[in-house]
Amino acid sequence: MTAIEAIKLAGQAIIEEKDFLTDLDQAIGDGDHGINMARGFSSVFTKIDALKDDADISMVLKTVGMGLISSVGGASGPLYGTAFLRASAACKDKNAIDAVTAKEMLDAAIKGIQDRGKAVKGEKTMLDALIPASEAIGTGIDAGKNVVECLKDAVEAAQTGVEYTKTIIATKGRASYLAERSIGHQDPGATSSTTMLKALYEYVK
Amino acid sequence: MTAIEAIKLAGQAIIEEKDFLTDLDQAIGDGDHGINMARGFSSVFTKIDALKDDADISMVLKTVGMGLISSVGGASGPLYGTAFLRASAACKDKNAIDAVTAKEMLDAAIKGIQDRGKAVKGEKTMLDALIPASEAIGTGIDAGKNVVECLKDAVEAAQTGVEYTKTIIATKGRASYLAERSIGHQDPGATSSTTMLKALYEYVK
Amino acid sequence: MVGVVIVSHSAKIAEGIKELALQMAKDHPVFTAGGTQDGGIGTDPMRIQEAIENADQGDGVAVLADLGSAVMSVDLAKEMIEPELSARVFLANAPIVEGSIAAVVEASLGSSLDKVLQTAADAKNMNKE
Amino acid sequence: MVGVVIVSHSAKIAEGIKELALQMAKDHPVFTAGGTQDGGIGTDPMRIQEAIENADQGDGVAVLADLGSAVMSVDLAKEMIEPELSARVFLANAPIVEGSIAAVVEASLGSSLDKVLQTAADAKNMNKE
Ligand SMILES: Nc1ncnc2c1ncn2[C@@H]1O[C@H](COP(=O)(O)OP(=O)(O)O)[C@@H](O)[C@H]1O
Ligand SMILES: Nc1ncnc2c1ncn2[C@@H]1O[C@H](COP(=O)(O)OP(=O)(O)O)[C@@H](O)[C@H]1O
Ligand SMILES: [Mg+2]
Ligand SMILES: [Mg+2]
Ligand SMILES: [Mg+2]
Ligand SMILES: [Mg+2]
Repeated sequence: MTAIEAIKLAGQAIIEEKDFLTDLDQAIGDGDHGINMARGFSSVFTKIDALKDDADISMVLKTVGMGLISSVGGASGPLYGTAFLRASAACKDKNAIDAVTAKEMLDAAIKGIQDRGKAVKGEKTMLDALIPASEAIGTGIDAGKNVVECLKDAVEAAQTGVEYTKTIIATKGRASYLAERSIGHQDPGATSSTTMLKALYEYVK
Repeated sequence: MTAIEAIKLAGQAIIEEKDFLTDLDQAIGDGDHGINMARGFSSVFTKIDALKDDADISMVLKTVGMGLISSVGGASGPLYGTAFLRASAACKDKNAIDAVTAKEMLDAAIKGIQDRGKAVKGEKTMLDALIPASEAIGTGIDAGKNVVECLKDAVEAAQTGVEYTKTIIATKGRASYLAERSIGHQDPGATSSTTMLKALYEYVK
Repeated sequence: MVGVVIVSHSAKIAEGIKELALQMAKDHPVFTAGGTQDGGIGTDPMRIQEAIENADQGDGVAVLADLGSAVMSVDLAKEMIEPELSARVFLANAPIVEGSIAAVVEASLGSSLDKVLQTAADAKNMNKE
Repeated sequence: MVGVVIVSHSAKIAEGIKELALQMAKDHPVFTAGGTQDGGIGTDPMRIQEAIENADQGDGVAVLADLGSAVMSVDLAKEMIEPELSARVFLANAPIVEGSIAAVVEASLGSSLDKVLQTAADAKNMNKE
C-alpha cells in the first residue's frame, strides 16, 4: 500500500467519470468539471511519476496539490489544490495513517477549501460531501472503528451528502447563478469528492 | 455657395488638424479624436459625392450625420452625428440660411448633443465651444447683424470657449477619468467644433 | 427567450464575454458588436443595430455596454431600429463582463426582460474580496 | 507606478481590456493572465503569479478579476509569491472592464495603491443609463 498507488486509483476513478462529472456541471455550471479534473489528474500523474520511490505520503499529497493548482483551470483547482496541500501538511513525517490522522487530514483539507472558497455546509458544494464524511470518521473513531471501517462510513456519508445537494439551492460557485433552478441537480464537486473517497476506500479495504 | 462645398471645407479643415486633435486627445483621453474625425469625414465625403446635385441643405446635413454615425467609432460619432441630424431637421425645406435659422440649427445641434451625452456647459466638452457660439449668434441677431457677422462672433466665442476648457475639470467623457489632472489641457471636441465653425465662416465671409 | 447583446469598444472583449457566457447557457441568442467596422477600437451604432435585430426572438433584448461612448452608440442604435422592436430593447445598468454572464444565465432560464435586466444590474454587487 | 494585473477566464477579454486601458495610458505596466495555460477558458494561478511579478515596480500591484474562481486563483497566487511582494498586492473589489480602465488611468497619474484600488471600486457605480 503506497500513497502513490492510492492517488493513482483516485485519479483514475475521476478520469473514468470525466463525462459524468462534465454532464453534471453542464446542468448547473459551465460544463467543464470532468474535463478540469481529468486534465488535473493527468498532469498530477506525470508529476507523481517523477517522484523518488521513497517519497512519503506528505510529499505525494503536496505534489498532487501543486499539480491540481497548476492545471485544473476551474474553481476546483484552487479548492482541491489547497485541500491536498493542507492534507499534506497535516501528515508531515507520518508513514502510516490511522483513523485519527485520517480525520485530521480531512479536516485540514476542509479548512483549506473553506479558507479558499468561503463556503459553509449547505451551499451545494464539495463541502456537502466532505464535511459529512469527516463527521462520520469522527463518529467511527468514537465507536472504536479502525481506519478502513471509518473510511467506509465516510464514503456512505459523502454519498448521502451528494443526494442532499440535489435538494438545496446553490449559493456559491457558478451554480449560484441558477438560484432555485439549481434544485434537483447534484453538485459536481460533491460528486467528484465522493468518487475520490470511494476509490481510496476500495484501495485500503 | 452650396452646402456641399461648406461641408467639404469643414471636413478638410478637420482632416488637416487630424494630428493636432489626436495629440490633444492623447493628453486627456485615448488619443483618437483626430483619427476618428478624419475617418468620419472621409466616409462623409464619399456619401456626399454620391448625392444628387440638387440635394438641399437639409439632405446634405442628414448625409453628414449618418456618415459620421456610421464611421467615427468614438463618442464624437454619436454626438456630432446627432448634432448634424438635428441641424438637418431644423432647416428642412430651407434653401438659404439667415442668422435666425443658423441659430435654430445650432441650437437643435446642441440639444441633440445634450440629449445624447447628458452634458451641460462647463463639463469640458464640445458644448463649451458650441453653446457660447450660439449665444454669440443670439446677441448678434439682437444687434441686427447679418449671418456672416454673427458667424464671425460665433467663431470668436467658440475660441474663447476652447481656452476656457483649459481651466476646468472634465466631468464627462474619457477625460473625466483624469479629474483635476485634466486641467491645463484644452478639450479635443471643443477644438474640433471650433475648427468646423471657423471653416464655415471662412467659406461664407 | 430574452436575447442578449454585448457592446464593447473591443471585439476581443465582446467575443470573450460571449464565449464565457455561452459556456453557462449553450445556444442562447447572444450577439456581439465589438470594436469598429474596420476592426479598430470603438463602437459602431450600425453593427449594434444589427446585433439587436439578430438577438430579438420576440421577448426583447438586454444590451450590455462597456464605457460611456458605447452607451451613446446603443441609444443611437435604438433610435434607428423599428420602434416596435426598440420598445423592448433596454440597456442594462451593469458591468459588462459580470452583468453579461448573469444576464445570459438568467435569460436562458426563460426569465422576463425585467428580471434579466435586474439580475445584470445586481452583478454590480458581486463581491470579489 | 502601481502595476495592474488583469485576470480573466478568457484570454481575449484580458487582452482586450489591456488594449483599451493602454489607449488611455501608454506604456503603463499592465499585465494579463487570461485563460488557462493550454489556451482554454479558466484561470491559472501560476500565470497570475508571473503577471504580478512582472507588474510590480516597487509600488505595488492592483489585480482585477472577473468571476469568483478567478478570485480564488488570485488568492492562491498571492500565497505563492514572495511575502514581501505579496504584501503590496491587492485584488480590487471592482468590475473587471470598468475597474481596470479606471485603475490603469489612476495608476498612470502616479497615485498610490490605495487610491488606485478605490478608483477601481468606484467604477462599480458608473451609471450606464
Ligand atoms: N466557493 C466554493 N467553495 C467550495 N466549493 C466550491 C466553491 N465554488 C465552487 N465549488 C465547487 O467547485 C465545483 C465546480 O468545479 P469546476 O467546474 O471545476 O470549476 P468552475 O466552476 O470554475 O468551472 C462545484 O461543483 C463546487 O462543488
Ligand atoms: N457626454 C458628452 N457630451 C458632450 N461631449 C462629449 C461627451 N463625451 C465626450 N464628448 C466630447 O467628445 C470628445 C472626444 O471624442 P473622441 O475622442 O472622438 O471619442 P472617445 O472619447 O470615445 O475616444 C471630447 O473631447 C468631448 O468634447
Ligand atoms: Mg465548471
Ligand atoms: Mg469552468
Ligand atoms: Mg478619444
Ligand atoms: Mg476612442
